[in-house]
Amino acid sequence: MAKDELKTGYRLIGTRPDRPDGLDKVTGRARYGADITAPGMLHAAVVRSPHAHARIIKIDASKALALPGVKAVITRADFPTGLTGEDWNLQENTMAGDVALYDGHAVAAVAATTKLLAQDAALLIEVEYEILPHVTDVDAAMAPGAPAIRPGSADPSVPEGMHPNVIRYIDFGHGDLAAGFAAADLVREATYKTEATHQGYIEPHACLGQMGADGRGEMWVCTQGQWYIRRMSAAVLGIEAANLRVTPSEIGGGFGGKTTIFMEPLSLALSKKAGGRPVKLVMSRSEVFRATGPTASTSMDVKIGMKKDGTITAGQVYFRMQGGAFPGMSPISEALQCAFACYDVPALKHEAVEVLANRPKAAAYRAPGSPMAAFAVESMVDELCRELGLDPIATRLKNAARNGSKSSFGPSYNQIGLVESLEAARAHPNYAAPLGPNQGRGVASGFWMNHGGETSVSLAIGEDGTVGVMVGTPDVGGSRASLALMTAETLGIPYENVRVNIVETGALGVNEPTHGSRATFASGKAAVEAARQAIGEMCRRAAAEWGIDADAVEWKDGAAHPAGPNAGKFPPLTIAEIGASMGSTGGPISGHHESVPGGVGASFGAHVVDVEVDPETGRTTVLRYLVVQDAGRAIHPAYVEGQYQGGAVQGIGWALNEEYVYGTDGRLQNSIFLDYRVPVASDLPMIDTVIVEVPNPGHPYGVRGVGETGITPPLPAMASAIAAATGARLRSLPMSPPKVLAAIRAKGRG
Amino acid sequence: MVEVNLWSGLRRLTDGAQVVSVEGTTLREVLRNLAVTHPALEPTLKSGVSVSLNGVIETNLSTPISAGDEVYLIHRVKGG
Amino acid sequence: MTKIHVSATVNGDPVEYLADPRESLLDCLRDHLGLTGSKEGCGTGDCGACSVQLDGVLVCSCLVLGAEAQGKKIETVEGLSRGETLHPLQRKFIEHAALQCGFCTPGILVAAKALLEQNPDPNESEIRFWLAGNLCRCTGYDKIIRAVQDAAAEMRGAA
Amino acid sequence: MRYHTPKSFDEAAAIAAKADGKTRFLAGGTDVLVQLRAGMVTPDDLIDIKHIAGVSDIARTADGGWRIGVAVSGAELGRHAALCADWPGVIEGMNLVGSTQVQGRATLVGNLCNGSPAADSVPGLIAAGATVTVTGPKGSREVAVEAIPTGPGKTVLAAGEVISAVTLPARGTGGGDAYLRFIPRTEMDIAVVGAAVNLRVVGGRITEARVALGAVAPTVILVPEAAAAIIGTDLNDAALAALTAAAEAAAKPISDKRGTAAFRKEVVGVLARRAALIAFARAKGEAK
Repeated sequence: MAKDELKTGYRLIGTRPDRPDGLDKVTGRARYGADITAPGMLHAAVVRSPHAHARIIKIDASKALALPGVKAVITRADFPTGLTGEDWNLQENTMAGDVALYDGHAVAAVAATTKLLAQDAALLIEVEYEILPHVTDVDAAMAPGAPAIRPGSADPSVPEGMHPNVIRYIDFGHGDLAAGFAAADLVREATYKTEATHQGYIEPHACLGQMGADGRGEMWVCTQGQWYIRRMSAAVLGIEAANLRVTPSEIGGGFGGKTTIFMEPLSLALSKKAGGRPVKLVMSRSEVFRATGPTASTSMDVKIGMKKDGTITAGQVYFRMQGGAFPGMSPISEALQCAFACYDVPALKHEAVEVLANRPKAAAYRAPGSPMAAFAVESMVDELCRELGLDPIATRLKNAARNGSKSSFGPSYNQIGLVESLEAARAHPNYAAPLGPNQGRGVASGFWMNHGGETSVSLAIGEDGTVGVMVGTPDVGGSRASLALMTAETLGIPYENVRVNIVETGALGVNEPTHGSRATFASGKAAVEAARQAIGEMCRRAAAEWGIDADAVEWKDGAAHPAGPNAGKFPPLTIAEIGASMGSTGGPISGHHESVPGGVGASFGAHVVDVEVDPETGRTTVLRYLVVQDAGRAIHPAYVEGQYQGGAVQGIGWALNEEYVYGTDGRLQNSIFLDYRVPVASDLPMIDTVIVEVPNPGHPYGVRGVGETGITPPLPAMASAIAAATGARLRSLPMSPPKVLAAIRAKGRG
Repeated sequence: MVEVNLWSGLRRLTDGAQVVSVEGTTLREVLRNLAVTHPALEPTLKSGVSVSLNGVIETNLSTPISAGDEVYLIHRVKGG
Repeated sequence: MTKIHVSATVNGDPVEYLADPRESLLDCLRDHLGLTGSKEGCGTGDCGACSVQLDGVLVCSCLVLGAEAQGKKIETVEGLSRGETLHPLQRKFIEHAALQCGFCTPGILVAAKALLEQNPDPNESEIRFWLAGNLCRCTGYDKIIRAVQDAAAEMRGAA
Repeated sequence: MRYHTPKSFDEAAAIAAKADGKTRFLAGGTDVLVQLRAGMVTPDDLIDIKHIAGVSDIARTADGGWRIGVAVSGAELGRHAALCADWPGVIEGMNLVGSTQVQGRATLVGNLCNGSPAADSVPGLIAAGATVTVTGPKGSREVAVEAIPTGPGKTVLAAGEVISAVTLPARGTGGGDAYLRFIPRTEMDIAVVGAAVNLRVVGGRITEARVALGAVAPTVILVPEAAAAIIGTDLNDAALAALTAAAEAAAKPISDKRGTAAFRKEVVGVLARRAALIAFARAKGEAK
């Protein structure tokens, strides 16, 4: 697509129509995971390990099975053996084998005729454990003497001499590091830590599974990706993917946490054992916190050199990240890729290790790895700016990654909007707002690479010229609206004439989930291509009708027109007319596109926050908050703003109060929303937004994903604002009041 | 010859080389030849890598490539 | 366990159900009456997704026993609209894009309605504190607050 | 689980006295249902006391105090203008419990009987000198609120005993009270620290005071030393410093998921001082 086609004079793109699923969602009609029922349905409950690390000696379900109405109990013995690699890990996490690896690890499950009966039966399943030593902290897990959680699981990349809990090592970099640090006027290094957080979607995981003795099954489930659920469930249960049909319900938030399986195969296994009766399984909130996929927790060393004029001469990071008792779940690659992505630095060295600990198997959470990396690097950049008396935005602009500059992780950047975002942040009135006593301002930038992924979209013209679009990416935040806008724009028809349907696994080719900020980018790109294909066919129908060459027909404003005077004089044939006659002109008209779209547009943003800190209690109040981010092109600006605001507030929560708190017994102590403190409405001001548009040449309408970057800058921006307000730099998240107060007191003494 | 930049995890499969030169006029040929010259890379290439061609993620294996193009194999990263 | 026969009024309609004494009103609404608009996000009164009005009082239906509803009037999200006419809050939530996943939306709509019944002109802070028990993880609350303000303004104009 | 709806406190006490399993009284249910849901406590007998006559009433007592029914919700208390004018500290404590939704159900007595040292309504009640009526198989007695909790989750109530009313003393002239708590967010948290101050001012000087602290000991504590620090003063800086020191000295907190001991000890002094200033201003009619 040539750049000049990225025009701004769109009819629909950039407008803010009502979302197609709005009515269902404000009336309570929309059906989420737990809202689905089926005739003959049973209810399931899961028995979970109360220990962080324990050998399972014996499971006795006889008392449970003796209860009238209890239909099936399953343990790991009911699953196929012989799985390897990630399939084995998924199975192991679905149901513990010999050893329970974390507090909350499933060890048995039961299906019964009512929810209460299933819960009663679960309490009657007796599990005998031999408690093993455990470790939950990332640094402790790699220290000498820490219990080895899965000895022998380290991959060959790990340098010799490291603890067996260190299972992966990566490193990359460029330039002459020593020369870079030598050229700096100021070199600082420090260690930063972040605690694990949870996506905190309000809808607990829920599914309804049915599987017969023939291994054919169906599932209704709240998920970001029905094909992922299908593939993973089939692998865990040893059935063929095509025999499992997975239908996504509406989804009550995911943020990455619903891109994988946790308990879904249990419903199928229970159903099979209960003679094929459908089994509903809904997690409690406590189960969600204990046994789904929080983020990694981290410990990160950062060293940066800067000249007096703000030029960054060299940077070095060493990240340690634990993502639970399962390999591959700590986003070390992502974190390193993001660490210096906003900067053009002559010499960089990145290293990271993945570490096992007795915690649940981490899952993706909005820009996985990037917020932690930003906390470390952006905080250190701010520390240097403060020490050298430099403006944080000017310094970032001085070192900013630009079009064509070599990225910190290798490839050159194409068209990117970091500079534009920083400039918009600097120009915003929030950046000049006066600050009072105990108030401070923080700035940070953020990055996410974004993702294309396997994509398959179909589109069909109706008999009245309206259009149905089938997509495979569940709508987590308004993507039906953005996809309908792009489709209608392309076809030249009203927005209301397009209906976007999220379909089940039997209806399309494989789609990756709604993750990686890809739904509007990838499904959108495919929907546009599918629409163009349908336009081609409609032009051919018109050409045949008029007896001219298809090349002589052009499509505009929802109708086929003769392309210029030489093509002949015919009145336009509208999409409605073509649709009405298609049964007699060659049959149904549809468009289809499938690809793994390239041309992904990288995403950059800059945040500015003002806080006030109570010097006597350490409590932080957010006074104003600004999100600036490059959207490429905002298809439905209201939902783009929504992504910015939601991401920023999740980041604020991560910065201030959210954390997994483990006791010395390795049990999670705060598995309810009372104690896992996500931001509430009264904690926040309005979240100001600026949508920067540097169109992505890799998308027909210039879209770059907007979902993830917004969670990245708040962590360091909040830390820098608190430092500005108090003079105390916090290098450990969350910056909860006890820690802030202690830091203020330590500064007073020091 | 096309210079292919590898991410660090692949280096132990290429005897430490971070940049390897490979024959090929399309992305497909380059990846195929890479697996021939460095057989240890084959499983990783098969399981899926992202290719950055001149700063843009390229998924069309038939895309022509010539000497001087910037080619990076990068870890496939998805997101939340 | 002996179940308890309960007669109540839900969204103006007489209903009857048999409640296990351990079941919450939310369980009864969802599982016995098929009113799945009210959601369970936590089961501990911390998220507000199950908000309903019980004899006009805003409560978490997960913190009310089904048995306690005997003789009571219950209003849920399903009762907000009148026939085809949406409540102004419902319209404004759509117009302002005040929902993303929509899971917290029923509870927030019910809570906001209860607010406007007793305070037709709440300021931003009053709305934020009233809704502090309704968690939303998608929106950052900004557009929710604006939608409530706009609906309140429209309702004041209409009154 | 059996669900009972007695029509009198005597009947309620009789059911409880006869029960041989776990018994819980149900008023607002905002703790009982959470415990039931979490599988922490599944009572064999659940006794709903909301069907008893008078439990939803707020009435003036003969001596000018207040008698509050055990099923009166926080929201109802907050709407009672005369009660709020007399005891703003007590009511603001209760109104900090939970969300708007929880306020529609939660009660003073429920908050008290849950036995939490962090209960937001309890410091205010204790500072106010409130009492509760305990009804049991042997009749009723009046007990000071500070005597009810005996430890986390524990109360002095014997099997078959139920609290049947709360009584606040007459406010009198020159009185003011206030409650402050510390939480990391603005709402929805359990108090990390709480402090209530109730005092009387005559001629610009404090003549009476009671200070109660929450979440710094196994129960909410009444701290006479903190009160003594401000009695006889005009709440000058020296008095405030003495109050702060006394509150800190009385605090014997633990470190847990909600806060560290050091943090609690320091902040309880801050809150006691701030609450005293508010109570003082209220007593002098300078604040609501």
